Amino acid sequence: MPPEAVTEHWGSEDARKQAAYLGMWVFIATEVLLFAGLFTAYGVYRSVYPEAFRAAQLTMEVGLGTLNTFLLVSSSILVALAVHAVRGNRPGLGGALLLAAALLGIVFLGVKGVEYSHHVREGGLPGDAYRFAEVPRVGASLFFTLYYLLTGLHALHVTVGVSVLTVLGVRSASGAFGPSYATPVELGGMYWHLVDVIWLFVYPILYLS
Amino acid sequence: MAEDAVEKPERQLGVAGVLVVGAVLLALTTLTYLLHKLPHGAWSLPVALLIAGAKGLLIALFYMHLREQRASNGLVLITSVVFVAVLLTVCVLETRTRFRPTIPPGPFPVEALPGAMEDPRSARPPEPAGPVNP
Amino acid sequence: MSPPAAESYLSDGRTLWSWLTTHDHKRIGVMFLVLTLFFFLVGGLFALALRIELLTPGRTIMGHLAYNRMFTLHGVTMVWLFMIPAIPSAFGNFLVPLMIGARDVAFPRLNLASVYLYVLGASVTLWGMFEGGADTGWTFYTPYSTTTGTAVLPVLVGVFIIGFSTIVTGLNFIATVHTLRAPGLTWMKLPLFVWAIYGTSIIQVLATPVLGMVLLLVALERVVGAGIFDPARGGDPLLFQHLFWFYSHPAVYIMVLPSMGVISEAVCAFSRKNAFSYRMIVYSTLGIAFVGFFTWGHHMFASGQSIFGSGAFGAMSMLVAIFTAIKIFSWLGTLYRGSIAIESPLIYTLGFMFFLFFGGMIGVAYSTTSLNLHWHDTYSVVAHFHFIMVGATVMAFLGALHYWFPKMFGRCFPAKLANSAAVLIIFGFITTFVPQFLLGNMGMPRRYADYPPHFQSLHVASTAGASLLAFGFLIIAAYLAWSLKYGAVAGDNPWGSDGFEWRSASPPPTHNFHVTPEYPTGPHEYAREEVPHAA
Amino acid sequence: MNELLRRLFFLPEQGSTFAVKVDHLHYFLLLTTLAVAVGIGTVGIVFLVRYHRRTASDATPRVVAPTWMEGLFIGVPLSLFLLWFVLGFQQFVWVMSPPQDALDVYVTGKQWMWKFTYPGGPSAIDTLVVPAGRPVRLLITSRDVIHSFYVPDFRMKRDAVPSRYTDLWFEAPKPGRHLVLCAEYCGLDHSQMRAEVVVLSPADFESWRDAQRRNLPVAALPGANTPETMAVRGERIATAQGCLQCHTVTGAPHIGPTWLGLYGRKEPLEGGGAVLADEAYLTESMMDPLAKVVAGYAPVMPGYHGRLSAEDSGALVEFIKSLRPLRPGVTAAEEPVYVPTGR
Repeated sequence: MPPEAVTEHWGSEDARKQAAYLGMWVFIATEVLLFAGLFTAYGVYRSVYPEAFRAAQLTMEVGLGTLNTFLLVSSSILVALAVHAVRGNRPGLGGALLLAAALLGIVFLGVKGVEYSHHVREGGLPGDAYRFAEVPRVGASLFFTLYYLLTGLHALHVTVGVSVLTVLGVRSASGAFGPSYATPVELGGMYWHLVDVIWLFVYPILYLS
Repeated sequence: MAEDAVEKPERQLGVAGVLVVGAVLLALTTLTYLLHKLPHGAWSLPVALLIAGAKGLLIALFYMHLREQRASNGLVLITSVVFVAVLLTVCVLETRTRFRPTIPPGPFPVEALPGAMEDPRSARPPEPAGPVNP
Repeated sequence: MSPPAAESYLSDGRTLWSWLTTHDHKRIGVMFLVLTLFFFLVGGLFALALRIELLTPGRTIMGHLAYNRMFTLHGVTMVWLFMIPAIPSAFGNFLVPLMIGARDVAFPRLNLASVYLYVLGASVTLWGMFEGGADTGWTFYTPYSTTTGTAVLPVLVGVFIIGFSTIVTGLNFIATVHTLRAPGLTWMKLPLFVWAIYGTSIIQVLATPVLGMVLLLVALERVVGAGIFDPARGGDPLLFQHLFWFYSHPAVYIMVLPSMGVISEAVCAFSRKNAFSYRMIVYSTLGIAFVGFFTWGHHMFASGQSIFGSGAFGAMSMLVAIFTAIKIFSWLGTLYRGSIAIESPLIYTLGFMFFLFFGGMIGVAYSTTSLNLHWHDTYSVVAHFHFIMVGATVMAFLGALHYWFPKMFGRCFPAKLANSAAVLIIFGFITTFVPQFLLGNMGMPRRYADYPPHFQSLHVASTAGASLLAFGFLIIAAYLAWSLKYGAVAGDNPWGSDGFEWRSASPPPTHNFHVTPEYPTGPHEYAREEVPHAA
Repeated sequence: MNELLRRLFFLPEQGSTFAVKVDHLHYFLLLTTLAVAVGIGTVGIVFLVRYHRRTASDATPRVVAPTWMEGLFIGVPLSLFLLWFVLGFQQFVWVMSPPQDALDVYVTGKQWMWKFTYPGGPSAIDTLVVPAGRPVRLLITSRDVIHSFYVPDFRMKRDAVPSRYTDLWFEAPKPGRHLVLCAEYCGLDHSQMRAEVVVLSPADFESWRDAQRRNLPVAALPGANTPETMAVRGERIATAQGCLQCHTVTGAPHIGPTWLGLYGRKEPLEGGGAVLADEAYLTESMMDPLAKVVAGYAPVMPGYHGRLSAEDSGALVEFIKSLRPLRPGVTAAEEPVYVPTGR
């Protein structure tokens, strides 16, 4: 029905790509601000209850946390390689790398689950359920509540990310993407890197110092 | 901005570049962990966050392709980070500068936590403070 | 209803299904318009009930609990179901692609999704209303909101979902303005309405997630006792206020910035002049969008916030006020030496400028911190934000509705009747809200179902004004509904406006333009030759 | 002039030293606003008349604001705003910094009443008695949700936040009575959470406080005639009858069981069995205390049969009913001892 002179939805390929990237970045900005509330709560309560937070932090399992950090960073490297492979017209390799990254994500979730089960056994539960005899101080329950909120929300993002990577990996392996159409892989990769970067900030404040 | 190309393919990383950045990321992660092992004091948090920030910057620039894209995309990220920083800093500063008894937990003793209540449910108010549906 | 143009977005598929599955930004805009108007009616009925209850001290028509629920629902409905989506989602969706010469917004499917998210969120909120409704006020202050026995949860969840709709709309506009401008349409030629929507979108995407998190924390506190804001666990209720206002103060600008965009368009179109200072309006729009984020603590001067915090937030609030002042002067300047057509949108524009100025100046007074201690949480605040929200935003909304009614539906409305209704609305508004300023000065706190008798006379005056307002809205609803079917055919550009949206047919065809227009100049360049100011 | 403007703007009486200061800023600001508003309105109308559309094709010139005018539009309001801010913030700092010699009074808000406690006694419900001409510092807290202590005549308010103290100070120059309202929405009867500040001359204040400390009934307060609720009346009776010498309202057991959360509780009885502490049991225990003694307490309570009217005992039951624990953490905390730690 529309006459010939009407331009296509995207005036140009450039516009399509830029809209995709910009949209993704705006989405990432909203994700960053979603976590902002929790980081702020952490900052305020840490400054108010320094000793309780320190004591609670000393009971965290740094080994598992560090393992998880390495898992996510490695998976990020795999995703970056996958994007490179897809852009270089090797979607099969790209798909395999994406699936490997998703696998690392699943391992991450498993480690997280082990950690949670330890906390549950010790009574390091959020809010009302807090019954952790080792750190009975006021404020420590806030630390644990924030711990669950931060890692829980992050784990939710990891779960979404794993699903996205799996779908992209399967589609890439079946040849859906290539140098001319790599945008979904790039965007999915950006999302996964975001999940990684958020963890890079969660890790030191909860486990290290 | 319109003259600015959407993508600058010459800035894309090769496999070697991806691996080098990855190696730096892994090295920084190890560094964070090792610093944690050393005896550390008040500076440990800022240092750890600085390293995390460096890692985040590397990932954003190279893995998230900011270096290959228009400046406006980076501006979006910077804006969000600045807003988080402002929210966090202002809230912490405001809390710390209050009239002393207004800073939590206030001069009130808060209940001793473990074993204080046998049933965690008892910590909830026995009934809502407001009226229940009439 | 048979649209005058042979081929328009309205005639492109007439089934309900074609509307429910449309990706056309214009149809989505119209859907939002219908939905927001419905909730404006709902919220307005709540308001009327509140005003009737306040006619007398003690019980007039409802008890305390009913009153508390009613003002909460009035606030929730008006803020999240009407104000925030009204201009950006309805008029923004309809007009932004038209104004920038695009076929549609950047992500049409996401755009449709935002309608359904809104409907879902609104339904959950409505369900909460039928469950009895929350009685927390729209601010959900803890620890009251975490302990009260009313149906807070569905309202929290509903608002949470609507937040996603807002974010999606904002994301869409940002991507649209960045990537879909027609060739030759540079940033500094963009219509001011587009700038306003762009600024609004920045706020929407950056502020709304924080609200989502806050609501989530309150919901978790209610459901599992998370305890982040629970003083009994060492938590801090003031932190809730910080996080809440970090969203909700910028949200005020989500409500008012688009209306400033509408006024910038209308004042140019109806005085047939270019904007007096285009760049000041643009920069102040962006300024409001950014500095508006750093002023949230001026809602907390009396809350126990530190002196340092109050000082910093007070000073920043003064800066934000400047941006608004600049705009008002620029609009006034635009009228100078124009050819001013006295049509209903222009009447609303004049009302808008006056109310925005007055309400804004009271906001400046609050930012002086010391005066705030008297006015905080009194009717003065109620009057202040109603001056901005009703006096400015609703006036602009009505102005937009009248200005773009021919654009959207291809019909004219009875102009004389519209002018009288506009005057009636402005008069009713003044009668409703000026007494509330005085009540605030007298010290009447807000959210009072009952009040000491010495406040009564002003309350009666305010209720009388509210009934005038309600009458005015009824008239408008009646003649606009009538005009949809029986109004005179408008033609493509009934106002003779040089706004970019008028370059397509009215109502526009599905893909907006048969030929992509060219943009040698910015919008509203009516004059043929440049005349220096002194002339 | 002051009086005229105060009435013009519907401001209430100036009951504190701060009110006088802040009202002057108020006049300055509102008069400027009104003047500029009139100016804008006039300009708008003049333009409307002078430049209204005459023919459908009026030509208009292209007018663009010169830079100097833009600068003026930014500079003039900005300097005015900053001037106001500086003036206002000076007052704000002054009113937020209590003088050293202020009289301290603890204020506790709870749904929906105000309680005032003087260090060393006494305490009062819904009536705050203060001396004229002396700074008074209120240390405000809440038992349940956020309230806000608002005295329109003083032009000031401060939120009462649970589990912490906020402070507010004022100096009332002359004796009088001022309405206290709750300005932060706090639930069902928010609008009826009222109290009164009674300002007495210093001599009257001292004699009032002495009388209070010697445990005279609250009704002796000069001019106190605020209507009491049953629970408030119950608290007065409990004090007057000496109930509170053996029963605490804080959750701590004393000679007798605490009243906090007593109502509706299953109490184990001395000699086995249990009883639900309802109206019937509470009234029975006042009249015939030894009939059912709670396990772990000595049977030492005197009977009040004949010493309490039916109304009084009803009021006492209402008072006990009103003492329900909202949060274990808060209620266990009694009136905490405030240690002035500076700011």
